[in-house]
Amino acid sequence: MKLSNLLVLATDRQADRIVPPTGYTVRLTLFTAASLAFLAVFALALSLATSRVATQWSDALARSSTIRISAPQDQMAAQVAAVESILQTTPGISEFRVLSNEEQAALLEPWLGAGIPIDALPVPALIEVIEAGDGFAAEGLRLRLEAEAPDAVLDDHTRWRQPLVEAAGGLRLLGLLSLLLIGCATAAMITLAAQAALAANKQVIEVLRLVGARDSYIAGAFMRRFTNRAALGATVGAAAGVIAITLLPGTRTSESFLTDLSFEGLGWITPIFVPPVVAVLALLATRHAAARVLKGLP
Amino acid sequence: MKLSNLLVLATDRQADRIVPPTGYTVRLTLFTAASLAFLAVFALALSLATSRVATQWSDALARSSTIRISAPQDQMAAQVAAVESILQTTPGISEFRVLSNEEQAALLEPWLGAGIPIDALPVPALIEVIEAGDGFAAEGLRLRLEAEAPDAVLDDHTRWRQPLVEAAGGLRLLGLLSLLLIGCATAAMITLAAQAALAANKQVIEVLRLVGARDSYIAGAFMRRFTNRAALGATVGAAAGVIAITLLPGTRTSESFLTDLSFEGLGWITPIFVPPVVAVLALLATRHAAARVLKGLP
Amino acid sequence: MIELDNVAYSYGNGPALLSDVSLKLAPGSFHFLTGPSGAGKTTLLKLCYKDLQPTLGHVRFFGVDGPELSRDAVASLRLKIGVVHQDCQFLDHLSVAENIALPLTVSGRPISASDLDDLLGWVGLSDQAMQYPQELSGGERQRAALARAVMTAPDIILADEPTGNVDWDMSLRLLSLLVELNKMGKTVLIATHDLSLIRASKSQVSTRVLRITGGRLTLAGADL
Amino acid sequence: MIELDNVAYSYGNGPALLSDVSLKLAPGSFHFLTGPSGAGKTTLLKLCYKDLQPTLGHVRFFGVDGPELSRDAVASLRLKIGVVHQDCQFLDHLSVAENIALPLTVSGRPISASDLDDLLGWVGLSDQAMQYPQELSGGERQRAALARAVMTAPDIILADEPTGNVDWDMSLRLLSLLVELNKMGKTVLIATHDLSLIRASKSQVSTRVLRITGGRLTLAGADL
Ligand SMILES: Nc1ncnc2c1ncn2[C@@H]1O[C@H](COP(=O)(O)OP(=O)(O)OP(=O)(O)O)[C@@H](O)[C@H]1O
Ligand SMILES: Nc1ncnc2c1ncn2[C@@H]1O[C@H](COP(=O)(O)OP(=O)(O)OP(=O)(O)O)[C@@H](O)[C@H]1O
Ligand SMILES: [Mg+2]
Ligand SMILES: [Mg+2]
Repeated sequence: MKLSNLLVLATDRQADRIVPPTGYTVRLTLFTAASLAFLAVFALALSLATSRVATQWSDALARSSTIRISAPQDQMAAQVAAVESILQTTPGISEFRVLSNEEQAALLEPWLGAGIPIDALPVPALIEVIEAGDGFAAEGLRLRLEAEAPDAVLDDHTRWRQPLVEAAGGLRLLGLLSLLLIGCATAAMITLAAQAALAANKQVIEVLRLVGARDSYIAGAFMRRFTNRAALGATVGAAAGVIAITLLPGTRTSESFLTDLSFEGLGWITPIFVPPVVAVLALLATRHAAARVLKGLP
Repeated sequence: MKLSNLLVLATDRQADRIVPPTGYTVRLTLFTAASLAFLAVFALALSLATSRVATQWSDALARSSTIRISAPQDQMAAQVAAVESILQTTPGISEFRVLSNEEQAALLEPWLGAGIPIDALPVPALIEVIEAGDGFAAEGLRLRLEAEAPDAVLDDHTRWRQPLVEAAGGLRLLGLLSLLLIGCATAAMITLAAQAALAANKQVIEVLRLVGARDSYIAGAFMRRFTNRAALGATVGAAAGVIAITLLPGTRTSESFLTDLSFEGLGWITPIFVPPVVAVLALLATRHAAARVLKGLP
Repeated sequence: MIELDNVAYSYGNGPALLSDVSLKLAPGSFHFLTGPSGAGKTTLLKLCYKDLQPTLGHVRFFGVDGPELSRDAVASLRLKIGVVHQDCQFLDHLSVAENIALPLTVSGRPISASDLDDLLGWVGLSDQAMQYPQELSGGERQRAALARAVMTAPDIILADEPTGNVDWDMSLRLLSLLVELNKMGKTVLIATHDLSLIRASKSQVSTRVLRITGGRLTLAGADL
Repeated sequence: MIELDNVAYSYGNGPALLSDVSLKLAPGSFHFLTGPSGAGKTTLLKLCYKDLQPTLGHVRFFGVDGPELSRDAVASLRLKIGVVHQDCQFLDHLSVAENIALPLTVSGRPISASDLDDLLGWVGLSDQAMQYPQELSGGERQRAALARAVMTAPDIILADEPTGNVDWDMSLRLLSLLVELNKMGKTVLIATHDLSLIRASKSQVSTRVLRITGGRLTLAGADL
């Protein structure tokens, strides 16, 4: 798109009267833009929410690992110390701590009942490891543990995590897919609305061309009108979408974050981009449709 | 809608020539119907998938409970037998079984490590209970257990289950919401397309009225044309939607059912209902729009 | 068959364009309607085929007062009144022949190919029958509009400037078609500004010449 | 200024409607174009304002061959040639006055209110200036079209049946407007089937009368 096409938007408002001001083509453009902006905001929210969920899941699952040391009672303290010193020198670990007896009892409660004499049991020591940054290299850590604390077992939860990470990836895909679909539908509908509008105004264009208007003058007037209308419609639609999302029944609880569509943080800014995108689409579509109608006129 | 309106669809094909056969209004109707049917099929699939997921989660989670008996060693056998006889007479239970030592060891492994001497531990007995039908009344069972096996504790997993059930309900809501939104957009766009089409053909309608055509004749011809076009577009769109869903990257694994959009079983039939619904919408919208244009003509 | 009884008409809230107009189109009569451009000829004709409702007074169609006609009755009425509109409008996607036969099509009546051919020949459009309306010249459109108006063999023919865009020979030819129909008992009303056409008709048929001036309908004298 | 050089024209693949037409519209000349309905008068005019391209031969505008003009040059050309179209088309959402001033608006030229008033008065549309085109009578539309054609003070005026729907007095009034413009040096070409109009012009201006018959352009003799 040439810059002149954008500049034309700012100038020569007087010429706009040559485009019929009302009628169903304007309503069509307005409404199409509005409803698709509304859907786009929803899709955007869905996409952001699924992406957020996916990230949270992967993070939460990937960030904690457990090292279990089932050493004989007399070697226990030495091996725990060895593991601790290994962990201290392993990059990608933000913190680790040995679980207390109470914590271990709580973990075992569903299977062993409350009030088990944890001290009397030959329970292994459990060390919870929280990753930092990109995490640590599990294989490297395993090898070092094997060498220095033979009874320590690293459980990085891969087995439990895999399906959930897959599900999270799938969710993310689903969100992007919705956004893509709505985007395509928007583009197509706006194009079609522009074509319909220009076709409905074919006679106006004919008369203008016959009385000596230049192509750029005619196309410019139509582009301004329909781009403005599309931008207006999209703004209303996007605003309605944001309001609707805000008013959605608050399913927000710490556990059911999956179903929470509302925007978060910088996410609130994204709907602002919907109207300009729709407007640029309308601009291009109108320009194309106008060029096509004009080409048919001598 | 009167029956005569549907009957008119089957008769008098000859009159259809009075409606301009081509042009952008027809393309508009076709494309609007097609793209919205496509989106509707997606929303339908999403809605069915989320509903399925929600049901599966609730089911899977609700159907298994555990009874833990931490009785002194000598009372253990008696209490287990008592619990078994209670369970046998409790309605809503499909099966139950006492977990073997190996199974219990497997459950404890993440915390206690492999090869623990399970026999030497004062571990409680675990009975897994699978519900049937609508399930059992947890409170009643609890009271009976308290009376006859004081050391038995019923854990119906409510604590773990609640957030997931909530999430499933939220998912279901999200699916229905998408379907509703697309449905509203479809209705609005079809109405608008019909209005645009009728407005574009205002002159045709004027001429017809002036040469002596009855309202029902004019409206009938337009209704047939646009209903057919909408049905055709919706069929193509729905078919494309089904194909697209079938071709979606197969994320189908037993664990990631969440992200699987494809239809299942009777679900495959539902997209068939999209074109008729769109057609009926188009019929009503065209009838309304035609009546409005005709009312303005003497 | 069409009676205007003390009719007045004004567009919107404007001044009365027509007032105190009384007119009776008796069966078999032949009228000319004349008056300067903008006098209200087209408006009067529109009142006669119920395209406009009078502001005051009554218009009776075959004895029935206008407002008492249902919408379907108006449709049937339009089949009994053939109108040549000043801005002859056609369906652009149908051929000239199909457009001329349109009143028969919409009323579900059979179309006689030989009648259609005869009519096309009379108005000189045999060669243009398969063209589309937008491919016609100005005069050809007017002739097609006249053909469409008489296609249903209506009881009354209202023609608004049917010769405005055709040459003199063709004007006489169209006039004689209308005279012919009048002799078969049809009622004819022609709005025109072409006084020579009125003069030319004098030898063929007995006519009444009406004139609109200053919103009043008067009978023009022998000064034509 | 407009020269047709052995021009032939046929619509689509049909037979040649015009052939071997040569015509030079010299500055300051006054032409009438006549011929039966459907002869090709409108077609010839369309060739003269580059709405149609000749099938054979050349049309030169102010010395430049048609195909060599860019699209913007065609737009400028249309401002130098005022055309009264037979099917006068307007922008329905603009008032009559705005429609008449439209050629000035689209070329960004200032609109003189007094010029517009004078012109409206001359064509008898002072009262209709604020109406919309669809609220005009047939004759009023033609007059508005003529007013729009002369609004830009073009070098050449091409008028297609400008008096087809107006009464005789108004016809003479419009003719004298065109004669007036011709005396100011403008070139005028009027297509009409109204021979009395041609006769009436004889006393006011020296004209050439062209006739199209059988696809050929001939100079009509003194037999008019
Ligand atoms: N819809 C309308 N709204 C307002 N005024 C109108 C409308 N239609 C017509 N008029 C005005 O009413 C007057 C009479 O119009 P009408 O078409 O009846 O004239 P006419 O006698 O047929 O003229 P002509 O010979 O030019 O066709 C005109 O001055 C016109 O401007
Ligand atoms: N687009 C077109 N396609 C095919 N044929 C056409 C087209 N336009 C005009 N014609 C034919 O060309 C012939 C000449 O048309 P034209 O409009 O030039 O006639 P005219 O001399 O202006 O007649 P009138 O006096 O009736 O206006 C007519 O017979 C018409 O049917
Ligand atoms: Mg009139
Ligand atoms: Mg012509």
